[in-house]
Amino acid sequence: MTNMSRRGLLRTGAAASVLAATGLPLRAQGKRGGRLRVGMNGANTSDSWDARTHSDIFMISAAQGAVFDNLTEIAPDGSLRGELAESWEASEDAKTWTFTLRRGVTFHNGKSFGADDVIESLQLHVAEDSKSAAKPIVAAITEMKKLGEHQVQFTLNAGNADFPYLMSDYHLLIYPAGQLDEALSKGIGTGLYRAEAFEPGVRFVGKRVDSHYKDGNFGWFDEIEYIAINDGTARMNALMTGQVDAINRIDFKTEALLKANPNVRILEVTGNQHYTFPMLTDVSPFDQVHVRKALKYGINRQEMVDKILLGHGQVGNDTPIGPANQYYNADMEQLAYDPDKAKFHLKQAGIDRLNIDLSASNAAFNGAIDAAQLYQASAGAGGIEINLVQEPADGYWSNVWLKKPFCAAYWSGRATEDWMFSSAYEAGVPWNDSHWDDARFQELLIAARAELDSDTRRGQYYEMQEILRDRGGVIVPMFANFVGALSTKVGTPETVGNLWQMDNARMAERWWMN
Amino acid sequence: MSDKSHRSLLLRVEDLQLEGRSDETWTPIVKGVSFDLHKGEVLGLIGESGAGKSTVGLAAMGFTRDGVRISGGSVLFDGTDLVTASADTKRQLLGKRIAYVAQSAAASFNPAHKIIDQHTEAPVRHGVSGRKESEEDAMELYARLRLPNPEEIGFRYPHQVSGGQLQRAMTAMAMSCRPDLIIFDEPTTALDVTTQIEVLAAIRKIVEDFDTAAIYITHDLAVVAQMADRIKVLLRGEEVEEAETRRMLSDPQEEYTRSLWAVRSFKRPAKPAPALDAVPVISVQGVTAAYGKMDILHGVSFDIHAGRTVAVVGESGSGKSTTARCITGLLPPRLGQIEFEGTPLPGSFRGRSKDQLRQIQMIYQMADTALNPRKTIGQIIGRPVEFYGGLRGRARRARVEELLAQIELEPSQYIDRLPSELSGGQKQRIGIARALAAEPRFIICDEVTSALDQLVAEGILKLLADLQDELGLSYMFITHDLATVRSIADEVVVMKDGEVVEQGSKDDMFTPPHHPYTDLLLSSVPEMDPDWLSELLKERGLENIGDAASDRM
Amino acid sequence: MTALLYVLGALAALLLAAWAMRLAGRALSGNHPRFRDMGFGEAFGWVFAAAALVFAVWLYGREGAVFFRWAVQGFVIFALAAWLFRLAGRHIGTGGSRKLFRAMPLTASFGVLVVLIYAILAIFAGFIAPYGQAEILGAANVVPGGDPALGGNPAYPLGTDQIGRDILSRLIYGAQNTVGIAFATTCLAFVLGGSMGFLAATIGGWLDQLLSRAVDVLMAIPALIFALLLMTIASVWSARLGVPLTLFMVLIIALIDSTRVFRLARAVAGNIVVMDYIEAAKLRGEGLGYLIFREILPNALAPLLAEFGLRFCFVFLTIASLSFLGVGIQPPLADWGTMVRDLAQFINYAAFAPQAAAAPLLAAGAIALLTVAVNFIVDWMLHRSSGLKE
Amino acid sequence: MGSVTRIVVQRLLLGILTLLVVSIVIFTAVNLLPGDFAQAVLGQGATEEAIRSIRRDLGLDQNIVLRYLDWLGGVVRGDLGVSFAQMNFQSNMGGGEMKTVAAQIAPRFGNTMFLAGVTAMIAVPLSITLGVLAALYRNSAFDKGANLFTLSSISSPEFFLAYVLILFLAVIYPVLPSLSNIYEGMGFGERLEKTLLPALTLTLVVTAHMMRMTRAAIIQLLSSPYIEMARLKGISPMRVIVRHALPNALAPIINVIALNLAYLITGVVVVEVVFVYPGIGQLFVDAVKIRDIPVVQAACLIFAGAYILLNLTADIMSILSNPRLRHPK
Repeated sequence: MTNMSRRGLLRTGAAASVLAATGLPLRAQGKRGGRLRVGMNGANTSDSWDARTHSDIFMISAAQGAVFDNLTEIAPDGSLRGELAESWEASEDAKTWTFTLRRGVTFHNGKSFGADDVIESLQLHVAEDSKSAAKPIVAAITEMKKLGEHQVQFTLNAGNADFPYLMSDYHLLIYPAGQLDEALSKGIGTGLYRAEAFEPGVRFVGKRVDSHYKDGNFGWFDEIEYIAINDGTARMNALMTGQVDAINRIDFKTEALLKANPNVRILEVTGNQHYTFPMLTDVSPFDQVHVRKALKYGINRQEMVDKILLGHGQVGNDTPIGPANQYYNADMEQLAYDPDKAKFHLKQAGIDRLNIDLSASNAAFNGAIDAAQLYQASAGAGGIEINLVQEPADGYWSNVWLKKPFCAAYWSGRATEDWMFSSAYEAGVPWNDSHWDDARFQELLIAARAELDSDTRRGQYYEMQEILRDRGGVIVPMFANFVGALSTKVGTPETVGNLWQMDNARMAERWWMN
Repeated sequence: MSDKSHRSLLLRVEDLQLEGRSDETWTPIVKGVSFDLHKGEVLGLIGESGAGKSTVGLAAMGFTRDGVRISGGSVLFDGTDLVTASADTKRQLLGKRIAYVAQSAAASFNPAHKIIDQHTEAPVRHGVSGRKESEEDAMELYARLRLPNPEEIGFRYPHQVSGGQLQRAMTAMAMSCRPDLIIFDEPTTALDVTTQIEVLAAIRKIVEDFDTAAIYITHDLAVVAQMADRIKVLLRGEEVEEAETRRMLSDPQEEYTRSLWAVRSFKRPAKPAPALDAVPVISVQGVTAAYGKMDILHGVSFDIHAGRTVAVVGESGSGKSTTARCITGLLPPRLGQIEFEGTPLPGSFRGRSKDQLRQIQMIYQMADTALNPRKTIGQIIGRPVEFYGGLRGRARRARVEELLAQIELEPSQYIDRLPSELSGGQKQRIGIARALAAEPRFIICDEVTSALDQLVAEGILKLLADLQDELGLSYMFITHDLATVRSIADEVVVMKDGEVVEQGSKDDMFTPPHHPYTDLLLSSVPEMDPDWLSELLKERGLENIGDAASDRM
Repeated sequence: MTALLYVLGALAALLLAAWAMRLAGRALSGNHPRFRDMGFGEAFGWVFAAAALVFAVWLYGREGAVFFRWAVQGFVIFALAAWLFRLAGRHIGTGGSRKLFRAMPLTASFGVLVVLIYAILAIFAGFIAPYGQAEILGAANVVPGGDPALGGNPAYPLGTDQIGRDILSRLIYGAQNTVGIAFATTCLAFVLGGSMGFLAATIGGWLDQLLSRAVDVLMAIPALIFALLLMTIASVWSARLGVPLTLFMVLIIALIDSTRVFRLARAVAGNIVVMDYIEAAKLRGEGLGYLIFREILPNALAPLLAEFGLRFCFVFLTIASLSFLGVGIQPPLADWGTMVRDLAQFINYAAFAPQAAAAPLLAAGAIALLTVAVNFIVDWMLHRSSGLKE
Repeated sequence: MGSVTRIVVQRLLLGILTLLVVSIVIFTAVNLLPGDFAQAVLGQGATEEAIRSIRRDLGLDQNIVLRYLDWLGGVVRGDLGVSFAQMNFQSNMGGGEMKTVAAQIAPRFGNTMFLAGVTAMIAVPLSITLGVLAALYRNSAFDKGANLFTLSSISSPEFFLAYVLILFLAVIYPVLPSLSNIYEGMGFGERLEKTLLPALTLTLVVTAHMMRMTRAAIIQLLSSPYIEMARLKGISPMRVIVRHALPNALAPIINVIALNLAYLITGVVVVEVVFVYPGIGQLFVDAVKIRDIPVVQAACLIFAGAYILLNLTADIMSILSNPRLRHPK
């Protein structure tokens, strides 16, 4: 049963503590005590405990990472384990999923946790008029049934082997049923930390609950304080002067100097977040595969990683599947910068010199303009003349992305391949930013989704990645690392989560004071 | 006014030299002045502007203004040399034993504090008397100085009290510690004649009452004649001569002194009256004018005929300048009209034609504000030449040079200078040249000599008279100085509170019987007779001079 | 608490020393007026200054006070340069300029020197800078200081930025861009605010009321915030019209700043229009243009010029602040405000890598130096013009 | 006193009118901003449907004039409305207690006022004392030194001063915290300590202006005849300045203080960013970022109100300090 979610059948799953009970020891690395102070950006005065509006590290760390729990959670190594769910099982066609819930869990206000809470919390996203950002994830749920006080059954409109993974999404927090108003305004969940103080855009303080089902495994700090520091310099300064113990997103420029400081260490992982240049494959000239290939060969990926990410990243291979994904095809042949091949493909397309507009703004990702300029320079050698159109940062996502035929964009990546593909590569979905509609690709996508055998699935996803590399309409030049810094006083596990910054935003659970 | 030189010596100034800073260097401004002052004696210091009289007056207190320093000599006050004394020592003397009365009381009273608080400050600070005592003393002094409501006036703020009264309150303040010496620095220069006489009387009375020594600084001979026991004349920082008052008046030794004495001799013969049917150049007809809702002029009418000078006299606020503004069109009259050579002029200057504008020119009181400081003389005079005459280039320059010659300034020397490089009298001449450049028929002269020293003023008056004869100009001469009226006017219009009180030929005006107001004005002009004030007071009594009399009318 | 006691103790000691100093001075100099007339406050001032000097010398000798040493050295070098410059000015040049230099205080000659240097840098940036402002060199992100141990490179003494542009070159080009744009903005603000102010003062009446109230409204909105708001709006227009955002910034800051100019111009002109020579010109029948340009403007020039210096500094700082907040001068133009923001990180490492921390301080210092210099000149001009009036 | 009251009432009415125009200007400007709340809040996740739904819920699809009048009506009744973020949150929830803009802004405004207050407590006495001393010892070494120092500090960008202070007082000699993350329920002492560094930065920014104005106003008065008169009465130099010069210099000094206080309340975004101070400036910038019009409007109204009120106060105090106006003839 080891590594069960990595291989073999994906039909069932269980919580980590169950595994522990069955004799697999989970190392208890930390020790209790202390107060963790973290400086983070991404806080806003309009923040609230409503997970439907969460999108940035500050609230995710505070909500999912401390105050609330999901049904499932993704472990640092990328495997899935239960959080409020004890175990789960799927029907053969992966259409019906039954979750058995953990017993004896109480909310911070004393209410005990049960099936109603799950159904009511998920209803927030499923509801017809919901504006939740997670609506696409749960849209497939056609029915939620309470089988018992601690058992829930979900019926989907189509099979989805990844359904338990989806339940770990940071939007899908479990609130107490019947007390939603209170829970949303005061932050009442089942997490390790009770919300002690919360000033939107300023700070969050959590106090460790006295007893919790994760006791002994997670949640070492007595108290945590998250401080909103949007200015990078101030954040670094706070760390250097010992006013916080950890910060997210450091400026790569100062890395060399930072390393010279013995009291600080850098926490760096490569995740799934990737920077892209999508082109609309149904718009001329991008509707020609050869043009797309020419553009793929015209970009110098390594230079981008070196200059835009200052080496803190990994070259991309024009697929959105990154190292943090299960079926990441690490052995696939890497696309390289080759102006001659670019010229060759242009000729194949019957074009002598290609003139195209590339829309970019730093709102797409930090350094997008610089990246576009680099692209402009490297593509020129391949006979492609890129005209850089600087777009206003405001309204970039509404007015440029999905509208301009060739632009810069950003994806934070998804925990599962299907989730990623169905967000942006499935024909007809709203965020399909390359208008991608490849027959074979779509066929594989549907097949893999409900495939419960992991080897078969792997084959399917590898092929999809190759298709995207060879014909896809999105150039993915690089995957960016998540880089944070911590005081040496803070201890972290050997394996740190790479789906998101700051140990998947779960530092409150997983870290400790030395 | 008896001889007091046998009394004990109070102040001895010996070879006092002062330097002033200009352009980062020190240049001498007073080059050795010496005098003695005995207890109870009054010394008059006179001289024209720039003679250094105020600087000497202040130095006699051991005080210099910023940018001035004592470079030599000594000031012995009652045995203490104020030049070398410590700041503390001097502070002990100032206000307590040596007091000061400044030219403008309105500016020298702190606007932020009540008069009485400023009055009691020196005695309380110097420990001469307590606050209560000092306040009572102040009221007594006010009463002696004939201030109205002596019990109450001290509790007002300076701006609530009239200029003449303030000047008397300042004299009282100087007296608050019963000093041995008071420096009066032109205390009546800024006042109207009728007010001046009151203040003079008050000062003289109090100095006599307390037997205080005083230095009386002024440029007005007639005034100093009333006040001083001895007179000292200064010229550009140097002593000219010093003598007992009567002797100085009757028998001046130096030529400069004699020329000063002779200033008032200039007098033009009166012209014959104009023909009855002559059309006046300017005819003011029943003009009533208002600033906002308040009427300032009430039905003013008079005529000015060709080649003649009409003097409009009256105290400040009588409406002289407002009448001028109506004529020029700056203030369109509410009722009545202005006729130029029989043709009514539009009320506002904006409605007048270029030629109508050209015919009426104006010369201002303050040459400093009347000449654009950033333009050369050539530009200032050249502009109307070009604007009205259409002359340009060489023709324009020739005309400017001609005009400069006309006002008796060497063209080549002055044409490229800026106004700041000229003396007061020269600036006023440029003002005249600018008016002449338009080749007008009629010129308004608004107090053109009141800011000038008397010798210079006389020169300007003579120039204006010559120009009138030469060019047949008509003048409207606004002034409060009856001496000026006497020397230049053909006709006189007396105004008070916006109305014409009396008008007629000059000879008629200066021969009794007068309108009571004219009489008051005439009688208030000091004369070069040491006994004039005493006699006037004896004749009329304190009730019938100054503001008191003026207000009753 | 103890710190407070220390401070109080030091203060008491200083007071005592001041008293003793004055007493000793009087006794030793035979009651020389210098000591005789010295107030206690003045004595305290001297003692305090002496103590500060001693402390400075002590601090200078101390290890670790790198920044203080730099500050002192910089101060001395600049003072010396200014002194030499003034000395040269007194002996070289026309009679007029020599006279000007003779009357010049050291601060003003410092100001003139700095402005000259900036002007030269700005005009000849292309020749002076070792690399181009947008030239992307091989090595990105070289740490300033030129110390290879810390990741520096002697070829780029101040390091390179995130995409490998030489910071020294960008600093030099910054003179061209930042100063040039600030200058253009200030000129525009003056043309706008000045002409409106003169019109309001000369014509008066409803026009004056209208303009003054409009200016009131604009001034009631905080300048920086209003600029931020308008810049955001302008970002759309700039993209739509294809006009650089920097041009909009110039317009927006000029508009906001012109309100301050308006007030001053109106006040100054208000004092001038009551002069008799304006009345004389009006009565002559002169037109509005002549009145404003020939009669009023020459006389308003001195205060306006002084204000120009101050306004220039404010505009300069506003642009720097906007750039700091990310909406100012747009890349790839080099600009000091943006550079400070980008390099500010290095300040955190001042404790053990002072050279690295110097980079952002240099860019910010470049801003401060120029504004100080301009202020000094303005101060001197004001002093001169007020001195001439006395 | 009647005329003073009349002037005050006049200015007050004018101030309200100005506020009204300011609100129109800001409303127009905010509505001209590219994108709207729906787009901003949804970001990359903006689908046509979601945007339309949010716009409908917030009334953004209504006529702009109607929206303004609606808002204005609320303000007149003392209701600043509810922020879009709150409204959006509530419309998700369906009912419940709504946190108004006023409740949202109040604590932030309190923080801003605290910072402004601490700064003013340091800067105002300091600059007036320095100004008086500089006037008293004018053209001395002290005067020149003070001039040099204040000029240098006013000539530096705020963030530069902030970083330099952080460098010296937090990094090299760590005596003060560089992070000013104050929050509700914090003790006064701690709050003060955390506020000190930003307050010092702002002190450096505003002192120069006030000090120079004080110095200039007093020096200008020192050449006036009544000061000469006071000196000729044998009054000590300190008393001459404090009793005779200062009361008359009050009007310009009060004006410059008011101007600087207004600046402290409205213009400290940069310092707030650098020190992570939760003031109203940050809130404003955040609100602009997500196009939360009610918050932007309310903040602007407060800014403009503070500016107008301070100017009005300065006017009134100038009037009160001027006996000519206090005691008309």
